[in-house]
Amino acid sequence: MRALALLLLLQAPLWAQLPEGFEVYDTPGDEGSSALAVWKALPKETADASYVVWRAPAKDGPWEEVARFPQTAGWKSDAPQHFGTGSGNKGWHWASIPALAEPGKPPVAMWVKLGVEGAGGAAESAPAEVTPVPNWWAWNKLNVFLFVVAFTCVTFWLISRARRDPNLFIRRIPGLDAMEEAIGRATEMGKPILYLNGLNAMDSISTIASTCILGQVAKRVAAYDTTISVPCFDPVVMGVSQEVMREGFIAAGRPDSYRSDAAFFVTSDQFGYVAAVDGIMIREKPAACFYLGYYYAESLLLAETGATTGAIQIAGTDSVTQLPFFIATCDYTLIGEELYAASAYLSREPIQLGSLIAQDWGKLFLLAMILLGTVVGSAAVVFRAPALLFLKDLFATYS
Amino acid sequence: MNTLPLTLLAQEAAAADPGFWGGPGMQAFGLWVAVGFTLAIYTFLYRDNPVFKFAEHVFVGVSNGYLLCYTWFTVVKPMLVVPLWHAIRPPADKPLEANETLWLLVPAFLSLCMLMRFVPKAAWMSRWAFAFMVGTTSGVLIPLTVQAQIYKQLFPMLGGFVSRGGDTDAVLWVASLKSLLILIGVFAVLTYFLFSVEHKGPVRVFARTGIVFLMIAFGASFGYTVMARESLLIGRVKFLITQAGSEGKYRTFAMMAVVVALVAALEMLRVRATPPPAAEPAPPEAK
Amino acid sequence: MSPELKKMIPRWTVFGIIALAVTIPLVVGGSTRFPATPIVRGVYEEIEKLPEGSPILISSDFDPGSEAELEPMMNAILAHCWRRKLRVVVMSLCSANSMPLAEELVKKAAAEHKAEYGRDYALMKFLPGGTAPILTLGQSWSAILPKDYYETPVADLPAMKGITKLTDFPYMVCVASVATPDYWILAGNAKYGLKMGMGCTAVMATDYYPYISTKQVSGLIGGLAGAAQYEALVERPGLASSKMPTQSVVHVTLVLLILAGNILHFLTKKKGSAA
Amino acid sequence: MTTLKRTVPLGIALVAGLVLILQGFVPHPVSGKVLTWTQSWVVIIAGVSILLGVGSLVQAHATKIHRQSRGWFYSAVTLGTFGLTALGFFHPKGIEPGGPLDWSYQYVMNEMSATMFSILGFFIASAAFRAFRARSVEATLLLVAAVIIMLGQVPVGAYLPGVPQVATWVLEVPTTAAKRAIILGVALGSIATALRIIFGIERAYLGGSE
Repeated sequence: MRALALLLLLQAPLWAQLPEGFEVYDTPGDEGSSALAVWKALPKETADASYVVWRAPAKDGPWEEVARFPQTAGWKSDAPQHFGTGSGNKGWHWASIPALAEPGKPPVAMWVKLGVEGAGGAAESAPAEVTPVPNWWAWNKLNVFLFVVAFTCVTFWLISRARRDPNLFIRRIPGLDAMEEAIGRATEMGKPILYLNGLNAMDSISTIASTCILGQVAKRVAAYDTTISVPCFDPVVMGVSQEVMREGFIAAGRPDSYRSDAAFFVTSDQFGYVAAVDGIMIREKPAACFYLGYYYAESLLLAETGATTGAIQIAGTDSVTQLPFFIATCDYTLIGEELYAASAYLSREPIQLGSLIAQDWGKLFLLAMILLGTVVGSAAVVFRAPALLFLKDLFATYS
Repeated sequence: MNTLPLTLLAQEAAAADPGFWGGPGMQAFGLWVAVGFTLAIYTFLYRDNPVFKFAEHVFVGVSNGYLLCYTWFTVVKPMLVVPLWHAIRPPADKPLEANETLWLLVPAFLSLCMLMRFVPKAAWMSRWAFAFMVGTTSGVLIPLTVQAQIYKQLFPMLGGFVSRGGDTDAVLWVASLKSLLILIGVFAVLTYFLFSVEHKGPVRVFARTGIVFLMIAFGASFGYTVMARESLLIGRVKFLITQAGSEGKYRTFAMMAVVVALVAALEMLRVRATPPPAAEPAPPEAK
Repeated sequence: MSPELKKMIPRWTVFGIIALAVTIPLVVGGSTRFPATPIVRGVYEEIEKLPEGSPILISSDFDPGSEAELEPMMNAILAHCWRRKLRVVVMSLCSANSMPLAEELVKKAAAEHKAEYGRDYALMKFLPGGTAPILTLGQSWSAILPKDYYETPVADLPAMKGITKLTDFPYMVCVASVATPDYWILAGNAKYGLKMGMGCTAVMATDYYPYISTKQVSGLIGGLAGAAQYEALVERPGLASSKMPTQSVVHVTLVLLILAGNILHFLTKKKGSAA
Repeated sequence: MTTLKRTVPLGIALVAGLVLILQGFVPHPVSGKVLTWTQSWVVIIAGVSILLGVGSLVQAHATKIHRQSRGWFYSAVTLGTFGLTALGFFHPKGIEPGGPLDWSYQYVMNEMSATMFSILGFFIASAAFRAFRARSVEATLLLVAAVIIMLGQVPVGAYLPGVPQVATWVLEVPTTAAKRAIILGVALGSIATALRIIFGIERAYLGGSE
């Protein structure tokens, strides 16, 4: 049987055709770990026949197979990270060839050849040389880079505008107005305020935002002469909270009433923390509980316990999963980015408000894109004009 | 946790030397402790009481002790102390890669800065470490967020809402309508979040629509979570049930009797000790 | 009775009803089957597609608190992987407690499937730091995980053969009770193009629906219901399926409680307005 | 002194931030190394800082015991159990199975965590009972969506006509839309906050604005 197959193979006229446009080049925008091979599809391709790609350290071998797939697979359009989403991808195949050099070691040249294998026979292309080199710039992330640059510029421009004209309009955020009220109420009742920073570490934007708000809260707490306690989940956050509060008390002109043990560490175990904080709530009966930052499952354990003590509860989180629980149990809830806006809103500093408006510009840009995309994109489908899908190309992320 | 992993652990422990802590004695004792603390925590459902308070304080103490050791064994020792020690005294079989290890002096220095918080006069040095942590996070986050959150979420909305399919490649009305509603929803909710525009006129209409979408979404997430929360409760109740039978040496019943008796006794003491609540001024009612 | 205690009565009633609704069906017992949705199939089919002997990465990102919800899911996925003869590599980004738990669960499942440590699966150490370790693993596996959970060099493990960086895994599943799927999506998928599926607690599931429509995540197993569906797919009814009757009772009870609450609310309101 | 206290940290944040933004666009292995290193440094610093937390804890409870203030007995419980657990450090097995640390993790921490977590099963019910009242249009929407999804989640729901379909629709359309919008907003907000930090506009974390 094997002999027969061999015979057939030998007898078969070698009309296995080689594809056109075979080309090998260094993968752009990578760390030098691979090269790309591309070639045009054959006029007749079947799932039984395969493309094979080999690599070798020298022109005459030894050859090592690095890719093999049926002719009906491996399209350029499957790999927008290398080739984009343009219509030029039609009818082209590609393969990625791993570099010979170890990661981080100097680049090494290699030879690559393409083969066709199928019932009709086999054929191989002439080898081509390529050296995968590490690149210094990821051009496929240009759209991301431009967004970052543009957003930074807009932010700075709006900040400088805000400096010139500090009377910026910011709509009311009821949850933040209520904070002031809650602090006042705590003062009247002579009861403490409980402030939680969330469960993320200092390297989370929500926690950073929360400590910034704590600074503003501390100023008011100092001015009203109320007590505040900040049980912390993370030791670094505790340190930052202490710094922030100290400065808040200094800014309010009452450095002497600042107690460094107002922010204290509980434990970094999620439910140990909850048990302890719930205990504090039940025993100290704070007049107001602020939950600002990132929360996990403990949100409801905290807020529901707080609700039974009769405290005013104000929450703010960008943790989408926990928002429903805060909404159900708290008096006010800052939703998502309102948390980030809070510090700017409370501080009323023009610089901060300027960057808040930059967020709005970002949203307006997104709204415009969605609107444009809806109109143009729908037209593309209705009138069967794929060229109109250009917006998708602009915002595609190639990773 | 149910009994299966414990029996499995027991087999394994038998293969290796179980030692005192892995031995059957400590295991059985552990289960008594586990059942006791489980019930003690549940007394919080009744109200705050000394039994819960005791469990809570044990919880905080044990978790801190464990986490301190854990961090040492998994982070500080292998990532900082051992490499630095090897830089001072290279082990015989490993030549020193000095230039790489010496970089560890940076986190070592910043860690020291952090610990300066213990010295009130030099506490400000911790700001250097704060700045490093906060700065690096912010930097890493910016490109990633644009790419993975903004662009990736925006992308599917740029192809319009009309979709075609089927044998005739006709417009799929139901799917298209669904996509259109999603688009309207995203548009409305984003409008609701605008800070610098007053919610008046057409903005108000969109913002109100946004709230409708938000409320449905929050309700849905709440409802969706019920199952998750109840499964945890089911898991715990299952544990108590397995420990209630003869296999579990009737631990649940025994501990339940102890915990209930303790709570009841302490409650009675408390009621006797405290004056009637009318003596306290009534706090203003929270809304 | 003091007014303070009187205020607690509705709460105690609700707690009591829930306790009964959970305990009674558990004592009675039973099991239900749940047909799979396309979203759950998204994970199943990707694993089904992997050739025999492929490595698969599982990020076991949950701690004991969520064990009850995620253990059945983890078991079903592991059963599937070993049935397909895949090499399973388990790691964790979640917390100090997550890796000991993963070890316990995986070993238990391995014993059941006769999977051998080192050959059919490997356990890695817990990596703190969110996206940071993923970013590093994408560059080089050995940079932060040169040794496995038991201090064996990774190079000595047949299960880790050919793995030098994250993308050497054709697929990964993140089973999480915390926000680690965000990290995997952000750093693993967006940065390195790692193909991934995920399983998570029901509470988190809705958050990740958008990532399914953007195809960043191939599929999602949500909570116990998802696990029950996966168990049906791998034809291995287990923990999740057996918990479904209790879930049904609790859900219906809760809906009735909400209805009762509303009726009471409107009755008292009417009384209030009439007075 | 102000330089050391204020300018240096701001400079550190600026340099670290800018370098890592650029890192995101540079695929070269050198840039990979920068990322790996800085990230592992953050892990190390966070690891060492646990001492800060423990210090704060011990100090707070020791003061309570020393002053014999109310509930000092419980502070003694915390300090005592903390000390006992930390003694496990000297056991040759460390945190490996078979040592005292693993035992206390398994039978104390693990069990109490799971129990505390499971209390949510009760709290979610009492929160729903209390908060889900059809007071306004918004509250009614919240209520109805929650009830539909609750029923759609369990096999029982499959027997109620329309419930599974409506539940899927709610998750696929309004929920997807709202979450997508929140994600977009949060993304913009976090970029804006990150920029404020890198460029020293937001410096509260260093203690105030002056």
